[in-house]
Amino acid sequence: MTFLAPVGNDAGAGGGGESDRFLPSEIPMALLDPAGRVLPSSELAMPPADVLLELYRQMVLGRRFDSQATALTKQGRLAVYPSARGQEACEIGAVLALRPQDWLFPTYRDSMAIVARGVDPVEALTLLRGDWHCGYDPYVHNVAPQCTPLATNTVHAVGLAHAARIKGEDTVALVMLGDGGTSEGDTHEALNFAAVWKAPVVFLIQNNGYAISVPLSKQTAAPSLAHKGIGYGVRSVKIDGNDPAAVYATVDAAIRSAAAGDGPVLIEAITYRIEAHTNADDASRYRDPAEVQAWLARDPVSRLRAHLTERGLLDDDAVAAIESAAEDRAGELRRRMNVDSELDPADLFRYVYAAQTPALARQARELAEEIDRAEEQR
Amino acid sequence: MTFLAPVGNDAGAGGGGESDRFLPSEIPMALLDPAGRVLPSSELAMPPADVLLELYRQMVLGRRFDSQATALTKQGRLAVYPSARGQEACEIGAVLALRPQDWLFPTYRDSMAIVARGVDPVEALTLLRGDWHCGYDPYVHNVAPQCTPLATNTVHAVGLAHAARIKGEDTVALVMLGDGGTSEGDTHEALNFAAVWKAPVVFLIQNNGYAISVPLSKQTAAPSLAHKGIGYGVRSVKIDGNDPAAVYATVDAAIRSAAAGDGPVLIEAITYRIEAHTNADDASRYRDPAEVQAWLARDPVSRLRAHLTERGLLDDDAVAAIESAAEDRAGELRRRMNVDSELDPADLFRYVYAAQTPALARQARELAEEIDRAEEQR
Amino acid sequence: MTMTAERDAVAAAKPTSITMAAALNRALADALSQDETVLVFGEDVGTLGGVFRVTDGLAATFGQSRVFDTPLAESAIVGTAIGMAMNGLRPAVEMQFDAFAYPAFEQITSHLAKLHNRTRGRVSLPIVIRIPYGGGIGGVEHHCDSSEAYYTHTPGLRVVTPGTPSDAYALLRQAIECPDPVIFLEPKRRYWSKETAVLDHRSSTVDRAVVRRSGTDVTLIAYGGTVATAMEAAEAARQDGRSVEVIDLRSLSPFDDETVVASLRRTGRAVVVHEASQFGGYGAEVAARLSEQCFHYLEAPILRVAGFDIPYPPPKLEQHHLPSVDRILDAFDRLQWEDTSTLERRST
Amino acid sequence: MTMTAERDAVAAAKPTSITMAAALNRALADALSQDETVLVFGEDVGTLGGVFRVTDGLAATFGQSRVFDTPLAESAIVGTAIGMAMNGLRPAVEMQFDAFAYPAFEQITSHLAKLHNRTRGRVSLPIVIRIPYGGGIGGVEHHCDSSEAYYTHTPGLRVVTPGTPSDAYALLRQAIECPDPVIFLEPKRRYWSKETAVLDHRSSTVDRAVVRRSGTDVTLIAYGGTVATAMEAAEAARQDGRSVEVIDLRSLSPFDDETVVASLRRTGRAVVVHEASQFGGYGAEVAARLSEQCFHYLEAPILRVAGFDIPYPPPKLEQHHLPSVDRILDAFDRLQWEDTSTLERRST
Ligand SMILES: Cc1ncc(C[n+]2csc(CCOP(=O)(O)OP(=O)(O)O)c2C)c(N)n1
Ligand SMILES: Cc1ncc(C[n+]2csc(CCOP(=O)(O)OP(=O)(O)O)c2C)c(N)n1
Ligand SMILES: [Mg+2]
Ligand SMILES: [Mg+2]
Repeated sequence: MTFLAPVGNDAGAGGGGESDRFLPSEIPMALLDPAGRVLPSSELAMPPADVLLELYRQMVLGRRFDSQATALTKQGRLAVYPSARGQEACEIGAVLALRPQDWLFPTYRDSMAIVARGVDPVEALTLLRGDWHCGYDPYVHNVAPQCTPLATNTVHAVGLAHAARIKGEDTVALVMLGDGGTSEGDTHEALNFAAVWKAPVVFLIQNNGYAISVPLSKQTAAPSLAHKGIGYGVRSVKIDGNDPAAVYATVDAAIRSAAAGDGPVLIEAITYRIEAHTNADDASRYRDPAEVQAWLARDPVSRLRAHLTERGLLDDDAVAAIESAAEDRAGELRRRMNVDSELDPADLFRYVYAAQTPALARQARELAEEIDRAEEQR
Repeated sequence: MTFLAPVGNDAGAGGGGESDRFLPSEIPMALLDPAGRVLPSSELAMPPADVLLELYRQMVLGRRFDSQATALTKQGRLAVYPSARGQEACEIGAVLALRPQDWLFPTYRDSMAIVARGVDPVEALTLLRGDWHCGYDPYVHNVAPQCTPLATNTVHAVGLAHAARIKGEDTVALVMLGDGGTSEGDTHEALNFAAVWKAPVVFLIQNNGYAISVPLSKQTAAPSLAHKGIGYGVRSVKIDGNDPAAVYATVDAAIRSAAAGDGPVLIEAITYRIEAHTNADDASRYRDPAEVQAWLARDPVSRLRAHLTERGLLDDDAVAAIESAAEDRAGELRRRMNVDSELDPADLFRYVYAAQTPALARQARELAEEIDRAEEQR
Repeated sequence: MTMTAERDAVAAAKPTSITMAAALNRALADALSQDETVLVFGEDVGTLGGVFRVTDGLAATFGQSRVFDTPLAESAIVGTAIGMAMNGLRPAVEMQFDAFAYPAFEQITSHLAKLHNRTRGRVSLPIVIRIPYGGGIGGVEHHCDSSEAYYTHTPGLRVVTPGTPSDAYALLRQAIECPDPVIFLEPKRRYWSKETAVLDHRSSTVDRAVVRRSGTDVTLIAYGGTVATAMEAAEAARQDGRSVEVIDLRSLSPFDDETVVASLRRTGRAVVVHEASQFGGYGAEVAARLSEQCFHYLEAPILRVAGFDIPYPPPKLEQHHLPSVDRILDAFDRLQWEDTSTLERRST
Repeated sequence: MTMTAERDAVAAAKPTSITMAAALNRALADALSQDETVLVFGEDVGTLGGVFRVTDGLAATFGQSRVFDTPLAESAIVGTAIGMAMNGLRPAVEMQFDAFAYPAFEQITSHLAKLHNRTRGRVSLPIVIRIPYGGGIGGVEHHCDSSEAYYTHTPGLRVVTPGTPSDAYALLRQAIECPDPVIFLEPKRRYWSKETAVLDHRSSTVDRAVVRRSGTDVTLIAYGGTVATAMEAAEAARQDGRSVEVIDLRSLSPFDDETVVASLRRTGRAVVVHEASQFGGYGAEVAARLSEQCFHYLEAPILRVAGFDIPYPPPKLEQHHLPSVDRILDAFDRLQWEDTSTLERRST
């Protein structure tokens, strides 16, 4: 039954023969079990000891940063904060696997990743503090602004990566999205463009089981989110997103292969958000505390600590030192965030266009006069 | 490595185990080879003789309708016409498999399908004639208006089908789209909603190898378009779209299974458009005439004729009778289309809202007066 | 359903203190209970009851087949609503925030607005798209857009926005009963504002503006979130000796020329106020059509008090962007009062 | 590149007869050859040269890595253009028809328009989105929309539309050079209109309106597809003894107040003409801002000659919808000429 083959239209191209290389494994790939024990026969390469130690250190710093940010919402120092507690393996594992020239396209939830990439924490929190929409210069650490409209950053990542290829630069773009974000049309369009263009992009889905209150079962009926890849000809991997070693190893391999010209990779990392969607959310309305408990037993930080301790790479002193460094940074962050930020209302009119239009100049003047008048009246 | 299973979050649900049932066969399924010979060991059930005969008859009528419509563009009787010549197996096979209560959601290219469904050909051509945006009452034959913005009808079909289920009605929606249309975000969202809702929808992709000038290789890097299904948990089939028996059998089975509550089905039918994209297009700019020749050898109409003749179900007289009926209908259509349509400009204001607003009533009056004045001046 | 209706009638007769969010919730509940073709769906509207709790409790009361969470895709939410309406249902869907309705823009403009017209009236789409809009709640980027101008410029859509809890109830009930698609804009910063009122949706009509306060010197035109600001400004202006008539448009499209023109012909001066950027904003249409219809009655140009022509500001700067009482009072001052005597009144 | 530039300079100096489509093609070709960061992509723009042939031959000349066909998805076309611009390229992308840009609406409003502002100017998006817009070519539904009001109400975007072939060349070159995102609206029914002109993009600036014809009695404001209609109307009005000044706006956002206000203060009367529906259309902004700035100079209200408030009509009825010369002349007649003497001129 080969009659379709010889015809020139490439409509019959492909065929299921090579399908398998696009499909994820049945069971999420992992390197460490929840107790930190090395799992046998994984396809993944265990990262070297120094990387594991750095992963651990950054996860501890990240978690402390995250809890500090949540605390700052209670003190009214942040407008809102979406915590990534429980997702540290993804946040840190992915970022550490990036090379300096690579780009990170984070979402609102990925402040931890941004800080791990080197962005100043106060600049990282500028958005959530309510000072400005993005506080850092994207070009300093190759970090795009945090993206709020879901999945819209996926196409940006594809464009940036494709541009790098056109320019002959060795740059990979890593874009983060959630399980909910996979339902948006942009995700589909991005995967498709990336595959057709063979753009060096890594899509990292942090499947934390919920889109605000909506559980995965209402989000998709697919065997897994990683199964979407084959529909675009994108190689896909499903991993244990609470295993920092697995996240690092997978993203690292994906970046190498994307950089080598083998096209995009889709990674589904199974994880869980321990806190509510944001400080403003009430998770008790839609999930059982027992579920949270079960996931606490799979904690990524203690998993890696157990592994490193077992291997003799980490002792109590080192753990304490890292924790104290995290504490110092948190204190420093608290101190800096407690200083009222100085904002210039004229900024509202400064960056709308490259050069201020006459109309905006006039509006800026009007506002300045209004503010002056109001101050005089005080 | 079962540690992910017991956790309450359904994030780990599914798994590749059942993946296979979602994937299409490697080679397009078919019942008849291009010469009309029955292929062995197909998974599809050969339709009964009367259905095959009706398929043949409708394909001949459809093709003649199609060529008449193309001719009408040359005489300025149609604003534009996108021909489906070569795609008759899909157009007719799909429609004949529909039950009366089912709905058809066609595109601009599917006039032939609409007519086969029972819509008056002049009403079917109202859009392309430039008289109105849709000429038929969708509720008479359960045919949605022809859809121009690509893939936007996929979500309508899902909504209609889901509504039927909510209301306890036994209705399946069949939505047609092209290979190009699969790249739009709406297709993805529709497949996902349909799967999550288990809505009785059949998605029929007519993969004719081109989206205007863009070949499939620039549209997707997937093994096949049918491979998209698994990413939503939608069962998918790839068929020879120039085999009318296969199209009928596949759509028929899909409708039964969707109606039985087994959820949506995605069908990729591999076919080819023989004419240019529309009469306004110049296909020589982007494809080789040899390619067209190769596909002519796989013609769906002669394929079924050969099969029926071989089985003694059709003889020269019957063929001639069908052709003459087709000729009569074409003549009738020509005659009716050559009568100038009477259009009432007041219609422009009649259907914008259920009840005309005062502003629109005023605008309608203004236009009527303007037309009167212009006529007086003549 | 008779019993429910009776109970409703009794409940409705008694004035109660209610927030706008609760009034909207009541409207949805009453519509769901009185018409079994009404459906409510969207992101987080089921189990959670919506991020603003407007759909709180509805899934529990009416079941998951009538009030449910969808996957996260706005185009599909609107698109499937269209399919459902084609099949006889009346979906009232929610877009979680204003800017998150943009992915549905094609479905809204190319289908929702046009399908009735496309089919010469054979297909009706009695769909309500609820959109919490506007700022003033300290929301970060994309959570505070005012996009009424996009929708009001799209023929085939009705666009409605309530300024008070009782209107929220009445207008939402009427929007759900309306055979046309309705973009229902909920001024999110008024969700928690209270009013003591009888909830009733028969006493006013959705497409008429309402005079919220009578006055003789200037007509102040507001809608949605700016109605309360306008009322405050009118009160403050009274202390300056100016009598301000406040009109709450309620229906942005169609526009109620009659009510507004009558007011302006009496006062001779008008200010229109909205949060959205001024350039190409809804106030432009108001000013343009009133200037045309009331040309000879105008003592001063119609002024617009609107947001600046900038992306919505971050939370800590939004107070500079939002139309304030002061800014409205300033606009009053610019209405050329001193010139009145020196100018011929142009009314004939 | 020096050689090309020289050849261009020579070619440019000689007036040639050219259609708007060809002028746009030339602009793209010249931009591609003079700046290697310029890219052209979209649906069918490569091999086919675009459905209107505006990109004809560019893929062959500049190669598939700079001029290429994309998969069929407008949101991704704009979204990837954003990513490319973040990485130093200057994409000039095509939306095949006006209504088919709506799937990209979220990318346009939430990112393209805002990213520069979001990052305090650190990220620039020098992107041009070419959109063939408007009707008059007998196109079926969705192929004839005029959606300038959606874009002009979106701060952060520039919106430009040429009325003549030479402007098409100049404005597109300038749009591509512009550091801001530009929505470039091409009046598709003027694609084949010809002009004998020197193509040059340094002699005029994209954000200034141009007086296409001087006059003293009334200012007729047009843009894009209605410029030619306006010129015809002005000529016809001359025969009625009326001297019409025609202004071609070119840049819809920002708006060139200076040029237009100066004209209107001289003439005292204005008509603005566009194809898009009147309600909430771009003409509303023009009328509103001019009424405010020229209040004391106005002899009559500013009138709008625009499309009706209906979905774009089918081909056989579109002539009733489109602003015609007659309709513009009618509007002139309604400019209250007879009242002039009885009214005090309000200018001081
Ligand atoms: C286009 C769009 N629609 C809706 C929202 C509102 N919203 C913000 S977060 C969220 C849930 C996202 O879930 P997921 O993608 O799983 O990411 P997570 O929050 O779990 O990290 C929603 C609906 C949005 N930001 N953008
Ligand atoms: C949203 C949208 N974008 C662009 C177009 C313009 N357009 C009309 S048909 C077409 C190609 C469609 O190709 P395909 O889906 O394969 O269907 P076919 O024409 O081959 O039947 C394009 C780009 C459109 N109709 N809608
Ligand atoms: Mg999630
Ligand atoms: Mg095709």
